[in-house]
Amino acid sequence: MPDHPATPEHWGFVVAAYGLAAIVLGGYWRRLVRLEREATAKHDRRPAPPGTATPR
Amino acid sequence: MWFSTGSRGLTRVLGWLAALGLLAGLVLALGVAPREVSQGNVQRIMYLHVPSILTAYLAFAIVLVASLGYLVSRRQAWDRWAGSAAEIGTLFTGLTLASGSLWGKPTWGTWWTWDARLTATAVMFVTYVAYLMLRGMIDEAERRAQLAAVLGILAALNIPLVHFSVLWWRTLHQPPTLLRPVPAALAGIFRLTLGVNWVAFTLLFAYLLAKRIRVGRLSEAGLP
Amino acid sequence: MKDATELLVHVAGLRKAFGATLVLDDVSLSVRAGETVALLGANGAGKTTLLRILATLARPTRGTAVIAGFDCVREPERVRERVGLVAHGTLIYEDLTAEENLRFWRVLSGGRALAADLREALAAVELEPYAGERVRSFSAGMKRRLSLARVVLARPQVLLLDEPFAGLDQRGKKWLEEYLHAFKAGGGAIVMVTHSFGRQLSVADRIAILGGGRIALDRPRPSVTADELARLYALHTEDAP
Amino acid sequence: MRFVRRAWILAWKDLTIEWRAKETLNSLFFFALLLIFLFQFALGPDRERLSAALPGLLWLGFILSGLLGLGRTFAGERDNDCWDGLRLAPGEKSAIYVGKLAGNLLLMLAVEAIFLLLFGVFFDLDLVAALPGLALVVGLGTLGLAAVGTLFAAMTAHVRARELLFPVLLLPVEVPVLLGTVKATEAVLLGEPLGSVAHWLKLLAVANVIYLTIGVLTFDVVLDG
Repeated sequence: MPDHPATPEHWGFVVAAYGLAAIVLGGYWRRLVRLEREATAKHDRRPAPPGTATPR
Repeated sequence: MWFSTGSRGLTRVLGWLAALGLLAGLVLALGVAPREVSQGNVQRIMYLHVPSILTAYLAFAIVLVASLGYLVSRRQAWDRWAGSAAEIGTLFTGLTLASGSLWGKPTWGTWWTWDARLTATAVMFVTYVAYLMLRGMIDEAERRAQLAAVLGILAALNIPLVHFSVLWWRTLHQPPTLLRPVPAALAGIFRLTLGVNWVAFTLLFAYLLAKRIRVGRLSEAGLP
Repeated sequence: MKDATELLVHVAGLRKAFGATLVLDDVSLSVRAGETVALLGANGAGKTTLLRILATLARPTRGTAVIAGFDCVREPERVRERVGLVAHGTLIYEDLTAEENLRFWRVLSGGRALAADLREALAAVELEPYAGERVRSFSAGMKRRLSLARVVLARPQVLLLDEPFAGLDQRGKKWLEEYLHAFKAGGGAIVMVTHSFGRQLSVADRIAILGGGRIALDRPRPSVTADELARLYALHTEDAP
Repeated sequence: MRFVRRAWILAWKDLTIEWRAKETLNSLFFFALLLIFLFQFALGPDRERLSAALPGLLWLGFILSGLLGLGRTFAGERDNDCWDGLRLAPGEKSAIYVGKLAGNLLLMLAVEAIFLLLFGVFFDLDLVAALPGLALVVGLGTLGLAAVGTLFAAMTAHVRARELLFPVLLLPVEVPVLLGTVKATEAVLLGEPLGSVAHWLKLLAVANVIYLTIGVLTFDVVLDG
């Protein structure tokens, strides 16, 4: 570290904050990707009900 | 809604843009931006904390508009926007609280301070968690959409009330802390870093929203 | 006598889906003033759902339901002023007296609760002696009759009946038959959901069978003998979901 | 006119049934008494320490008893299977909201009056001096609670875990009302002029306008279930 800092470096807290954000957002993204794959698969396999209506 | 009518290509582009933005923001926040004089390194958490809350406000504004849209048109697409935006908005509000707490520990010595802005964010968080619980507890799509729309409007209009009541509740005892969005005397580099991160977060929000809406539409697509 | 040709109930291309299950697929039905349609169908064929849509309690996924010229989805309040629904729920508060129940529903429906009218309605269903007693002490048959009195008081143009004779005591059944005939003579339209092929059908001008999500059969009652009806019923209801 | 008559008949029905059965009224009075003991046991008998928290305790009692009372707004309709009846009765559905709201207000104010009496006795408060100011604050606060509480009671009337969902929905939304009423009550009990908390009273008034407007405008959608 350059000169003796007046305030402690606290890099731990900074990394923790960004790390947590990465984990949370990354986890949510992975969940969305998984859900999307499942929904697409279920959607393609599902025979369209007779005369599927356009959403009202 | 052009946005959610399956333009997968656009969503993927959005995803890459968000990723690039986040990377640039991270490099700026942790590397390029100098250590802030008075607060020290921990001030770097600001580049995460402020964009999170701004994105959350954007999300809840969308919930308000989409809820009004649903009540007027009764089209399910509006409800999907409201539900998806609320879910992601709550996520970003949670991140705001977490980063605020991680910022508070070295600065205040405590994980949580009843600082006006943090308190207002916490109230908003529990309000929208309750919104998500309401959505989770109602199975019939139309009924869920109706009730969620009413709560989506009430919760949004309540935000200013919460803001002022918490502000007065705290200010009489203690002036609001330095966690103001953009500290007045911010040099260019600080402002740039904050700006880039804000744009990156907004892009990320848009990307996640598009994906979440698509999931919602696909899982309901089987229904006439 | 209302103009006999006026269409009081008009249902066209009605669809109703709960989640992925399609309860009503393409239902069309018309009932004129003074006409009564008995609606038969297996359990789950969607009879009650159709009545709830006509009574503005449920919203169709597609198609239109019109009562006395008013669309059930767009102008529910106008429809509610003209429709009397008698369904499984008796819509009665047990801690109120018989008369108080009638007064409550009458005023809540925007009417004036004149004591004379209330007593008259109670007398019609032979409940006048019990006017001041709390409904909690009533028998099931008496509660059903009070529920009918509530509808009589509102003087609807269209009656939507879901198994109206079920749960009625002898006195009630006799009275209901007379009231339905008088209601028809007065130009009212009736849609009556029922399971029985017996005497209750005598009030019906037409018989319709709901099967496979649509009206599978709609014939004038006199043209259908009892056993023929039984055969047609079996034919059209074995594929009910 | 008709709107008022319809709202009135609904309030009359609820209050008549409540007066005869008295189940909610009695249990809430008893609940208020229990809360007083609870505060004593939880926070210790030392009156000095409690006096600072009195406004907070008072409103905590109001909110907890309010939650119980408001949660049962549509219990009568549920038990008697009359929910559809409310929908079938032709006319402005907001009249039903106003009728139910009026019934709830009267019920809550009755319980709060008793609560104040008990508080006066147990915490040796001079309520008479503070009465006019207190009445205004309690009125504004209770209206704020009941306006949203009545709407959320209708929303959760048919939800499975409504006893859990109702408080979870109501409490976060009522934070501004809670903060406002506690601060205003604090000033009133200290004998300060109402002017010193004018901003809080304005906030409560604005909140009530917002809640009532949303309640009236959206009740037919909420009842539509």
